[in-house]
Amino acid sequence: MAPTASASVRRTLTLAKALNTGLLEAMKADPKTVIMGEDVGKLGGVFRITDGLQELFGEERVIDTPLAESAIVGTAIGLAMRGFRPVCEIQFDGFVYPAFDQIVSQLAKLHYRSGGRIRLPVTIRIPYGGGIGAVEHHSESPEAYFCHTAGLRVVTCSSPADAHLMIQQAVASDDPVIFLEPKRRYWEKGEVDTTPLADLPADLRTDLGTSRVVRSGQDATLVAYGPMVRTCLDAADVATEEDGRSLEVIDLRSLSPLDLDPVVESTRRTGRLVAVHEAPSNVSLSSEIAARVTEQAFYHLESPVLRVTGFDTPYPPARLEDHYLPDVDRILDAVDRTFGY
Amino acid sequence: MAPTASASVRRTLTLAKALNTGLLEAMKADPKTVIMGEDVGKLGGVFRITDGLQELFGEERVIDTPLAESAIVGTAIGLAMRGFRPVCEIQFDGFVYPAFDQIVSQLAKLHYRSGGRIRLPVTIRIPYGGGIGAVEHHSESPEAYFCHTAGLRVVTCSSPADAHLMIQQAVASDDPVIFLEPKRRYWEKGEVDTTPLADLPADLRTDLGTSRVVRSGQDATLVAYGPMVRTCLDAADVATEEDGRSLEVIDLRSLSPLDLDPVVESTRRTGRLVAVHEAPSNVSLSSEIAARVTEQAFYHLESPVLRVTGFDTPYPPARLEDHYLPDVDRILDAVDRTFGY
Amino acid sequence: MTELVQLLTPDGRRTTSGSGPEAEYQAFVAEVTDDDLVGLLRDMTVVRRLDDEGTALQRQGELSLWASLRGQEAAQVGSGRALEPADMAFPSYREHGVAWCRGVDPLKLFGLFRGTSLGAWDPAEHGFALYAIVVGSQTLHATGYAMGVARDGGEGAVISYFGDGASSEGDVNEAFGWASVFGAPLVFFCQNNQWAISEPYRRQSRVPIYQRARGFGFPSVRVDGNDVLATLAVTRWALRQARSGAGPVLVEALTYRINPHTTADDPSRYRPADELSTWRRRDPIDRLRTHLRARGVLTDELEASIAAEADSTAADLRARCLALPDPPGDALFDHVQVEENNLVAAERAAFVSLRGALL
Amino acid sequence: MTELVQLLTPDGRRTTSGSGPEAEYQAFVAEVTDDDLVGLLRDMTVVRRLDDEGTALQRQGELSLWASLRGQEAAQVGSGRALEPADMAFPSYREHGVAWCRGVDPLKLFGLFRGTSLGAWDPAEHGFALYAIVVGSQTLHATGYAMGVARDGGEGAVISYFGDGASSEGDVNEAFGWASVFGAPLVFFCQNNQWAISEPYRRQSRVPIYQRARGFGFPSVRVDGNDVLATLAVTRWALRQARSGAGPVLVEALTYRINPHTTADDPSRYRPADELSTWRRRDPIDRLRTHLRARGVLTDELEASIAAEADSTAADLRARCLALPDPPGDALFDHVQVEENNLVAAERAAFVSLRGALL
Ligand SMILES: Cc1ncc(C[n+]2csc(CCOP(=O)(O)OP(=O)(O)O)c2C)c(N)n1
Ligand SMILES: Cc1ncc(C[n+]2csc(CCOP(=O)(O)OP(=O)(O)O)c2C)c(N)n1
Ligand SMILES: [Mg+2]
Ligand SMILES: [Mg+2]
Repeated sequence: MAPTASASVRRTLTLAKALNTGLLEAMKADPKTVIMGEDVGKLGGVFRITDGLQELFGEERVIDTPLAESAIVGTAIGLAMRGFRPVCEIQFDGFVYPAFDQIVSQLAKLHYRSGGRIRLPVTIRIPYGGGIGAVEHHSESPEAYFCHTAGLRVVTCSSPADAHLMIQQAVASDDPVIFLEPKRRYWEKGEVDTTPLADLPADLRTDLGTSRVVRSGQDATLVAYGPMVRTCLDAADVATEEDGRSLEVIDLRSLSPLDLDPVVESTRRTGRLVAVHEAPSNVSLSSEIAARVTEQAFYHLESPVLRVTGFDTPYPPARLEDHYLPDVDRILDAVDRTFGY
Repeated sequence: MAPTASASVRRTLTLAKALNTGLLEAMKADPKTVIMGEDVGKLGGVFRITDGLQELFGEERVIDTPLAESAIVGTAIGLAMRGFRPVCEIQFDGFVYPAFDQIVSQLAKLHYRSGGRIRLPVTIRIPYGGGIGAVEHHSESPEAYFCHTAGLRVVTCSSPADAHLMIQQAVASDDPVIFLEPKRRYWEKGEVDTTPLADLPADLRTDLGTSRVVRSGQDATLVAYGPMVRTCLDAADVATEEDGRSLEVIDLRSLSPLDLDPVVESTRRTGRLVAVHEAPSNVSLSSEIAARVTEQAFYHLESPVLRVTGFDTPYPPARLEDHYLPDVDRILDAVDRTFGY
Repeated sequence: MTELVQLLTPDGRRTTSGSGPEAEYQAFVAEVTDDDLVGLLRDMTVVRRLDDEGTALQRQGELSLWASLRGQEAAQVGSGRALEPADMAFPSYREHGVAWCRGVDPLKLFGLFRGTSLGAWDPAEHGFALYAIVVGSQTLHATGYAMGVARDGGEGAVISYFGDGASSEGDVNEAFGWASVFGAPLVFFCQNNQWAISEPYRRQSRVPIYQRARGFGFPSVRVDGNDVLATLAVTRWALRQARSGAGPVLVEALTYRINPHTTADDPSRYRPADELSTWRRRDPIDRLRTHLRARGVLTDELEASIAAEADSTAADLRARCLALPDPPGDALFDHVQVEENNLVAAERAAFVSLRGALL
Repeated sequence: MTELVQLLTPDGRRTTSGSGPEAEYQAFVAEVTDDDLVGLLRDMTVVRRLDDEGTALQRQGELSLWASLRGQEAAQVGSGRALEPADMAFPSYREHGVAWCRGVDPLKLFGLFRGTSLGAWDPAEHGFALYAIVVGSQTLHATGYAMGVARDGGEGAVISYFGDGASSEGDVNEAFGWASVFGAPLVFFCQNNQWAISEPYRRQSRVPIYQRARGFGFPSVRVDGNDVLATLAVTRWALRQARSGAGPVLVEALTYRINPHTTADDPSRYRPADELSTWRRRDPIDRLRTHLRARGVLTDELEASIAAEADSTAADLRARCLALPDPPGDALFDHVQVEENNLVAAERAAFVSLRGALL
């Protein structure tokens, strides 16, 4: 599947292909954009997200790197200081940790340290999350580590349309962005507006930081991101059918900074909030959401904010992951419990 | 200051000296205990925590390592697999990140992955936190990263007595322990019971996981750990004097797993909780505390749990750190706000 | 090409012990008998058969992934059989042949790729650590373990496997530095199978990888990794060096990954077809077979019996793999820590009460 | 000792351009005039004076820490003066002498150690990156920057400073690998000052550090880092190599950290006193001074004028340092990100409303 040229049309794409197309647009939009990572060139990445791009843009702009994650991020910083706009691929979530120092101590801080003189428009793409039956270190959800780190933007997409839009916004951003790709949703299809970023209205060009209500409801609110948005939508369907409950579902999209206003607003209306993610609960995004929404919607809560997350264990072997990952049952159980307070 | 022999007496020691003495006991208690890190030998560590130990136990047991943090942790894992009990020193908080993969993907997971066959009694000592006017990367509070990681115990001490006891408990633990040392409190003095761990009653030998009420009060609860316990006690003093308010102060001691029962119990009584730490707020320990205490004390809360933390910026230059770090004013302001709900 | 130790030529002739880089290593296989060689042939044949079974089971949906070692049988069996019982091996994720030599039930490897466990064997029992998927991480564990051996007066040496790709990782280079400075009894064994997924090894290094050791001040050697005898000899030599207290040695075994990186990979996207055919002609099993045929040791009968043994081992393994049960759901809460963790305990309780019926 | 490039002997004699490792480098300083040498002496003298001022200001509580370069003036000025305006330098945290050569106002270095900023100069303006305290991290930035230079057709080369201790870090070795594979126009400049805080350099490597490059397939050289002329020559050679497209070069400058690691350190705990006295006799400034005295170039008068210049620069710097204001409290919220971050904005607002009176 070679990348196709830009055109302002609606197309039905998989999330993976939407990312591929979005990256193609980003490469066209700025000749300083370079893609780098393990196997991103000839192979097009193990998930084919960069498929065809080396053919189009050459080895100087789509760089197959040695196997060294700290160097992928560290050299991207250097390239950015030289005026490039690197898009790094970390092959799987579990392989980002060797690059941790370069991300949290270098990439995240140089703008601040330099009093704003240095800008590091580096995007770090990471396929993340479980549910694909993989071997160890291939199903991690590391977002909490990055969200706790000042100086990084952390975003994730849940649909092909957002994948296409947000990857372009991320690459266009002058801040370092951790771009998390919900790998179990790579093959889900959806309609995508393939208008290149530059041709979109200004508010769409720069709304990388906003969350979005993806389903309206009155009885309780579910907040999720990335791979769990679909699961929450499924849960909302079941809740309507089986319990006659109307659940609102909010897709965070930006994990840091958080755009909690829609969540607070919704929770004030419904009085009940359940936060859902795959990552373990301890010191996680759902902790933060619970803490902040409680502070802002204190008098409106009928129940404490409840959390449905991966358990606080290492990611288990694949044959147990269905037990580990939040699913419709666990989400609806939590919704039930919010009605029990 | 050469380490002195064990004796079951009360002595007034600095927190640094209490750690040194505790390590001495740990080295005596098990000949498989080895200390390793940069400058831990002849120099005795940049804070002198391992002072005199190489002289006593030799270069085979107190190992000056090359300058490579990933290797400090990675080889400690190998040593532990061979039956040793390594105590690693990371020189400063900001230098632990190059070892992040070895900590979160290796050290934290091997017990689980091996179905319990492998035990890794590795202690990683990290001086942490700000307030000493240091240059960059020397004032970080990285605890959230470790608390979010399943498989690690994370503990910190706030007094010389706890320093002496907890470092021995950490070394004796068969689990990997991240042992955070509040560097700005190294020079504070306190009374220490220097009874070696083995001679203590069983409940004291194994209470590494418990939190503790360090000051009783009725009107509101402060929860903190490490360097901020002293600051909270100071705040409680001021609150009594100036506002006539009686604040309860709880020292968490164990950051993962958390022992929240005393906090929940206290909060149910006072109806108000303020969580305090130096680390930034976003996706932090105080998020977790707020989320969980709210869930368990929902009907008793007069106000949402409030948080007083470092700001969500990189650690600022030293001349600004007094503005950055939580202090008595900011804590009492939060307490005031809990009364405003 | 740079110096390369070879004791069996690609067409199965035994090199003589005269001059050349070989001379030094001949002594280490001087006592290898024809029976021993047949044993090595049997190992390689069985291991290849098991590996094929892994690929087949993956195709049938019984394993979620398989990382094939095809082409690397000699590198793995040659080095694996050089190990003594007291030695300790730290594999990456493709060392099924070494696992075989260390007596690990292949079913336990299949369990990993099936997703029923994360490491079901006892490293201490077999002198074979768990597989390491984070590339390079295991070399530091091996270094620490070897430092421990030196400290507790143990007899064994340690061997750490890693790939050409891994040689770029910081961890591997930190391990080189430490092992050298501490004189650890450690053999770094790099299987240079020419590829790290889609990247050729010249993307990792502009000089042959064995030369890396020079920069850290310890000896290294490049061996023909498709020559099981040379690999055996060189690894024995390296292990003896390590045991002698002289510090680490780096062995680069030049070999080739015949199959895709894993069953999820498609090498047609990046690998020239002629390269594959060149390397097929250097097949490690064929080489030893030709040699033993020429010596008259390997009869049709013997070969058939080896094949039968391989088949029955594979059939047995397949049957046991199909029967491998999923662990009970709440097993996911086991062994998070040695001491009980209150959060995990609470989660387990909630899980059991919600899912109780399903378990 | 291993080969060491020296163009001025410790007693100030100029080596001839005959044979030996020197021959190759003589050409790079063939056009250096006496005036140029006086310029180098001036640089080194001023830099030492500023460094002493840093130590003094720390003692007086005006800086919270100071990392002295004493003993390393030749390594820094020699390499720093080899750089062209278009070149880019990536320092660690002790390169005050290089900063001087790059035109960075020393006040900005003092601001770092005083705690009023985290990096107040413009890296692009000076071709001098911010200080890097996480040991070794900067070598990767330098590598990426150099890859960028190669990609955008820039003229400059890049130089990355690091210490003997840093050579153990994974990042530094990853940088060696990358720079080599990508042929980056980069000079790795290791100041081997023999110590990493309390650890002697043989704890980092059992062979001289310059040999590390061999393992990665690129050239390296060891230079007498207390010989400013040799350092200038070797660095010029290395930069030319890098610019030529031949890829990276590693220069190890053998020198010595005369002072404690920082003002917080106490070397009496770990360092033999005679080592210090040996190295004091190899003082880099004395060496050039002796040479210029012998040539009759350096008169008492000239020397006094250099000293006066150093003193007045230092006095001016001290005055400006004492006057360095603390930033306003809410400056801590500046420049977290380019785009506004709503959490930081809210925190700033709360801070200002609580502390408003104090700011
Ligand atoms: C730290 C890390 N980064 C990336 C990966 C993904 N990955 C798995 S295997 C592999 C290539 C390894 O190549 P090599 O070391 O040559 O070993 P081989 O697979 O050829 O045996 C990569 C990039 C990983 N497992 N770990
Ligand atoms: C990653 C990291 N680990 C530890 C430290 C603490 N530290 C600061 S300087 C230093 C020694 C550095 O030695 P070397 O590289 O030789 O440079 P020198 O100080 O001699 O100039 C150490 C261990 C650090 N800054 N960064
Ligand atoms: Mg390979
Ligand atoms: Mg040094």
